[in-house]
Amino acid sequence: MAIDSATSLAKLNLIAPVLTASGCAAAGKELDQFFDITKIGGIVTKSIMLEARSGRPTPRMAETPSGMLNSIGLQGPGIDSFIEKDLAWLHERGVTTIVSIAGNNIEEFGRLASKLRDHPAVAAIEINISCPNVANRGLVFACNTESAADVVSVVRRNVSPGMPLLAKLSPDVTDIVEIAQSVKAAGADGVSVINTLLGMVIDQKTLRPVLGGRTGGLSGPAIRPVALRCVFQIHAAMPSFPILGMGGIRNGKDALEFIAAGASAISVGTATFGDPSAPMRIQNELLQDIENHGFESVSDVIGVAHKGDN
Amino acid sequence: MAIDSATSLAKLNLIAPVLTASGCAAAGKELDQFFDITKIGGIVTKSIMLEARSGRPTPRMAETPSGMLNSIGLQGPGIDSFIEKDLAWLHERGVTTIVSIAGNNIEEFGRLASKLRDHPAVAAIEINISCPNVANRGLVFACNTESAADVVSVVRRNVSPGMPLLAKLSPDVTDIVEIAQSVKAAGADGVSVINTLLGMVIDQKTLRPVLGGRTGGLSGPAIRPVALRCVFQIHAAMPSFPILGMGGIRNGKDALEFIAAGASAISVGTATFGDPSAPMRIQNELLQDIENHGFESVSDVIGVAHKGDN
Amino acid sequence: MANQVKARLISNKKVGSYHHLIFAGDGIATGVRPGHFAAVAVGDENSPMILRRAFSIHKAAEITSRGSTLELIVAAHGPGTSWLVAQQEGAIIDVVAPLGKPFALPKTPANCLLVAGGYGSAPMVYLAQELIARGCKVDIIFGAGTESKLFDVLEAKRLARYFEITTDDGSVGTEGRVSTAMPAMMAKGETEAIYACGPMPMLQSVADLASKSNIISQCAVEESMACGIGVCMTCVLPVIGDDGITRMVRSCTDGPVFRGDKVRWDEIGTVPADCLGAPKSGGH
Amino acid sequence: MANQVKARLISNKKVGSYHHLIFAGDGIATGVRPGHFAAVAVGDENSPMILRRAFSIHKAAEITSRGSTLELIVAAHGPGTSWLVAQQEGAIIDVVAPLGKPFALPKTPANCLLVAGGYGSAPMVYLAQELIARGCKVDIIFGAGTESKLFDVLEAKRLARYFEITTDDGSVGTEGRVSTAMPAMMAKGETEAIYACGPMPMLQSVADLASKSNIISQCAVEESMACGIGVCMTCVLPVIGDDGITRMVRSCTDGPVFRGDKVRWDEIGTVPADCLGAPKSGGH
Ligand SMILES: Cc1cc2nc3c(=O)[nH]c(=O)nc-3n(C[C@H](O)[C@H](O)[C@H](O)COP(=O)(O)OP(=O)(O)OC[C@H]3O[C@@H](n4cnc5c(N)ncnc54)[C@H](O)[C@@H]3O)c2cc1C
Ligand SMILES: Cc1cc2nc3c(=O)[nH]c(=O)nc-3n(C[C@H](O)[C@H](O)[C@H](O)COP(=O)(O)OP(=O)(O)OC[C@H]3O[C@@H](n4cnc5c(N)ncnc54)[C@H](O)[C@@H]3O)c2cc1C
Ligand SMILES: Cc1cc2nc3c(=O)[nH]c(=O)nc-3n(C[C@H](O)[C@H](O)[C@H](O)COP(=O)(O)O)c2cc1C
Ligand SMILES: Cc1cc2nc3c(=O)[nH]c(=O)nc-3n(C[C@H](O)[C@H](O)[C@H](O)COP(=O)(O)O)c2cc1C
Ligand code: FES
Ligand code: FES
Repeated sequence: MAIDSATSLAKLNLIAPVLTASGCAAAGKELDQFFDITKIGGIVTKSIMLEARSGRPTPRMAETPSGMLNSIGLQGPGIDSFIEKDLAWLHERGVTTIVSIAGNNIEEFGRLASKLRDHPAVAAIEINISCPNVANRGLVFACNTESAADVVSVVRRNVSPGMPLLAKLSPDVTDIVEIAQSVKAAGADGVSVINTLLGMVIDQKTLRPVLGGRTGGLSGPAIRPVALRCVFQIHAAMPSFPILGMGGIRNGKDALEFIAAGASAISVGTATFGDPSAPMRIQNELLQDIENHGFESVSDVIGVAHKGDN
Repeated sequence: MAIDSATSLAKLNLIAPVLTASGCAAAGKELDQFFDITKIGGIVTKSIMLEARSGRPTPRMAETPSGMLNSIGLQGPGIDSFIEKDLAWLHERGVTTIVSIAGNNIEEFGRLASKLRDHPAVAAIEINISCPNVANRGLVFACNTESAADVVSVVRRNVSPGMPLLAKLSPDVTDIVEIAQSVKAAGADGVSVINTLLGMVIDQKTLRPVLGGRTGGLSGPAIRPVALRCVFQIHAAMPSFPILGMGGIRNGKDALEFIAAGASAISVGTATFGDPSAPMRIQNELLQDIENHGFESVSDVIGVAHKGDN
Repeated sequence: MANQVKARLISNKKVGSYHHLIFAGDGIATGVRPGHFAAVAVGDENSPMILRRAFSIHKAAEITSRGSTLELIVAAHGPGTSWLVAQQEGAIIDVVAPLGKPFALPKTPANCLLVAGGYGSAPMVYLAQELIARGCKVDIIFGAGTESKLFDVLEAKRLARYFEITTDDGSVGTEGRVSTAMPAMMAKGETEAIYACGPMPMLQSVADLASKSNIISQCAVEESMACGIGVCMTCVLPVIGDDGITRMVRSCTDGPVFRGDKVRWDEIGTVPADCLGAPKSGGH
Repeated sequence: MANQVKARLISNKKVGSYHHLIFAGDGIATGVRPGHFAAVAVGDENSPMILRRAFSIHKAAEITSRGSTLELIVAAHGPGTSWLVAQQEGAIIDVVAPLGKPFALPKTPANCLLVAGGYGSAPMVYLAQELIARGCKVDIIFGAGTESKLFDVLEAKRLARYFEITTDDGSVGTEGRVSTAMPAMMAKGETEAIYACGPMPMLQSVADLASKSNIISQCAVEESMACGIGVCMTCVLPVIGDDGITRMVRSCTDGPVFRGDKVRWDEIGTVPADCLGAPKSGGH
């Protein structure tokens, strides 16, 4: 590639603009057999909680038109096992690792953050305040400016000032810009946009919800226009606030739309299920497209869709 | 059909459970060449405003994966011309007509309602408080419990008590149940769920938003899981409050999911663009499916997906 | 009155850059006139492409040895048209036709100039035949980017009194645009009516030249369409009505053929400030 | 180590209720063992079906006259499998293989009983061949709803020491389930190891019968999978680990083959209360 592929999300410098999306790449190992995971921008690991967690009953997924629903329920081994095994492997492998964390309450977020504090393998922390699958009496941190800010503040207090923090936002809100502003004020260095939309499918035979968790998170190309709108709105309101864009990106052209809308980098999620080499493929396609458009670097493209707007 | 196809939305009795969706059937006339529009549940007309309105610049649409964006901007002839021409035609044709109204402000909703008061052709009024295309400094009535309730109250005051009122809700809110509760309290007899989701597509060549209106409303199968979740949530919270369900319904099976989730009737929108006889086809398929499931009437199916839930 | 037909694709032949498709099905040709278009469903019932694609009707025949037939000329452009041209003969495809308002034909014999760009020539031979049947003289100019994008040249040549080709790259005919060739042709043919089909900028130049000569032009426009049948309001453009008022008018039902002097070409893609219902300053 | 291959469909033949597909492509057979599965992309790059479909590998050959080949047996079930079986020979299809953990083979020759339901017989002849090559005796029971849903009967019969068929409708073989035929077969064959592939209820009954006789069973399960490669956590089921602790385990990477006595069959579709990380009462 002739163009400069580097980009940055605040203090986080990336060799290239494509990352995996949390929950869609586990901790990178499985994908490494399909492409060299050190060659993409980085791996965002599955949101990890304090304790081991079984997740939800199956069925945990349903395919929908150009999309899918999942209700995994944040299954995972807990932060200690994660650090010991997964993070150690990623470190040794030399991967730019963004660790996604999720807590049942504000305090847990603080404890998760302090466990990752100064860990040499952690390039950045993505704070998952938006997972709609966690049955917390319907409350999702990301749906309220205060709770969103509270989570970010506690994480900020528990890591060193140089640690880049991304807050992952939910699209299931009346005003996503307001949430982005609140997490910025609370100390986030950028936002990851978007998490899944809450959805449901009903089984044709039983006429009951398909998913064990009844509702699930909608992802994939179906939601791309919504994701792109969210990125565009946040960039329009806060042009210098870095955005990691995601939601239904399936090829380089899709990725280009997000960068043009204002994302500094993008994550590939569901597309990886259909094509395990998707992150690498999409990065190559994107860089080629950017070159074809006559740009010299990724950063030249960020936000160009706003040009001329006031 | 062996089953009883009748259903009702509060005071509105329908011979069958399938209607058109506002903005996807104009005022019925064009569809009448593809099927007998008196044979479906009814026609919901394109949201009409007080004055004639040009709508937004073109391009007004973009196809997206299993969906489409539109930014029509409520183009229409204004209520007087609508009553004189479209409503008169529908009346003469003997169509069950639900008139959708949209105002720039609360007062306009009141004036629209009073113009329709006691009109013999009006079976019900659908109050479009959720159109995301109306550039009203970003404010959408449906995104706030108070403004949503204010609109419904003013319409209620301006029609006779027997006139069925449906409030059409936007999915772009943090808590759609809260909005449903507020419009119920304000005098709505039911809700139409859902309107489009706000989305965007960026042009590959210009790297600018495709739509003349930049953002547009996302509709079609892509959004079906979100629509179904909204219907399910509202029915779970307010089981006796009638719901007109819509969002991405393409065949009888899709429609059945909505009825099972709690809709008393459904609207077919975008599917009509791909298949002009879709409303009639879907109604036939739905009634057949209901019969195949061993139910004796449409009303037996309403909300069955909640059975056993507490 | 449009018909919705599950048609059988009975022929799919590549012709230059285009594919010539022939569909057969009951009622598919009923009521078709030159300038009408058809809307074709692409993909199966689970297709992610949920909207139909619009194509000018090239030919229609109510009675053939294979039943009623309808012919289209399709350029593979994006995923929908690519799918369509890849269909095998025998495929069953849902076609709605005829749609829109056809070309208005002169009531008395007239000297007609037909101008087409690219696949805009698709309906032109059909139109020429109808005009000739009414005693008109027909002259034709076909323009295209390059030779492979010309369609129906032989038929057009056969029917036309005067015939000319322009290509942007000069690969055949005169190098240049159709508008370059029009003035001379209009003089030679003593043109009294102009019919045009092609890209918007071409139509605009044709309409301008016609207006300058006080000749009525009939232009078949191409706007992005979601429904094709008049129910969605996506396909509008600003057109001046008989009352002098500009409205955003549906090209699928009020068009695709419009009088060239009535379309506000410069303002396509905008809502002219004097348009009926245009946003007032500070307004919606 | 799985390979992602743009494979060519070189044969697509209907066999009873199923389609037998043969794919050719570089590396497509590398490392395949009986019990492995393949994940196949369905539809084109714009397909509304964004997930792969999983199929047991029927056969694999690294060297054939047509390069490396991989064979699958596909039942048309929903839109994805319907698309797949409708593909023409010559189609290029993206296949990822081998995936999962294969059947564990006995270290010393043993009497093995292979039990399959429906298309669960797809990997069984391949497995039988490997077992026989290791000096095992192989007995086989194939069950199905009806005759057309039996697959590979002739091959199985040829390889098996004892062979039996059961069908739900009695159209061929013994009327009933495989579990009806198993006890007698186990006695006759002095079964030391059981291999099973088929629907979950069948696997459960096989595993139960095996456990009752203190025989190890190897069951290839079928859970809905989104990724097939271990990154999404959709395909889990409760399995007891060597430490006695139940975990929600990925069937795509830790399976699809599990020891029958380790799977908590009754609790599939739930999260057992004693499972690692299970919600505490009042908890998440
Ligand atoms: C009245 C009319 C007559 C036409 N006649 C012909 C013809 O004879 N031959 C021919 O090859 N093409 C014709 N077109 C253009 C043809 O409709 C488009 O090329 C086609 O819709 C593109 O679909 P796609 O999936 O390949 O491209 P995409 O760009 O992927 O289409 C995406 C969406 O945009 C719409 N769209 C894109 N381009 C156009 C366009 N130019 N016009 C209308 N809608 C568009 C599509 O319908 C679809 O909904 C005509 C269009 C109109 C409106
Ligand atoms: C390890 C394994 C081996 C299999 N081997 C075979 C085989 O040899 N032959 C065969 O015909 N089928 C096999 N299946 C089942 C096959 O994967 C499904 O029939 C197929 O995925 C259904 O896809 P569809 O589009 O037709 O149906 P749909 O129901 O429309 O599929 C919708 C979604 O659900 C998933 N899904 C639906 N049913 C199943 C299922 N039973 N298992 C897993 N995912 C499912 C699909 O992958 C898809 O994502 C196997 C499944 C697994 C997990
Ligand atoms: C199976 C699955 C699991 C996911 N798990 C997580 C998670 O643990 N944490 C998180 O922040 N997002 C999670 N997500 C959301 C994705 O990271 C991403 O935000 C979303 O899917 C939209 O992107 P996509 O359409 O490219 O998948 C998950 C998505 C899927 C499909
Ligand atoms: C082109 C278009 C125009 C629409 N216009 C209106 C409208 O005027 N008023 C309204 O309440 N909803 C309008 N809608 C929303 C639909 O009525 C419906 O709520 C939405 O499209 C979801 O249903 P669907 O997926 O079946 O189309 C419009 C939708 C489309 C696609
Ligand atoms: S395309 Fe729908 S109104 Fe013209
Ligand atoms: S299918 Fe994704 S982890 Fe098993």
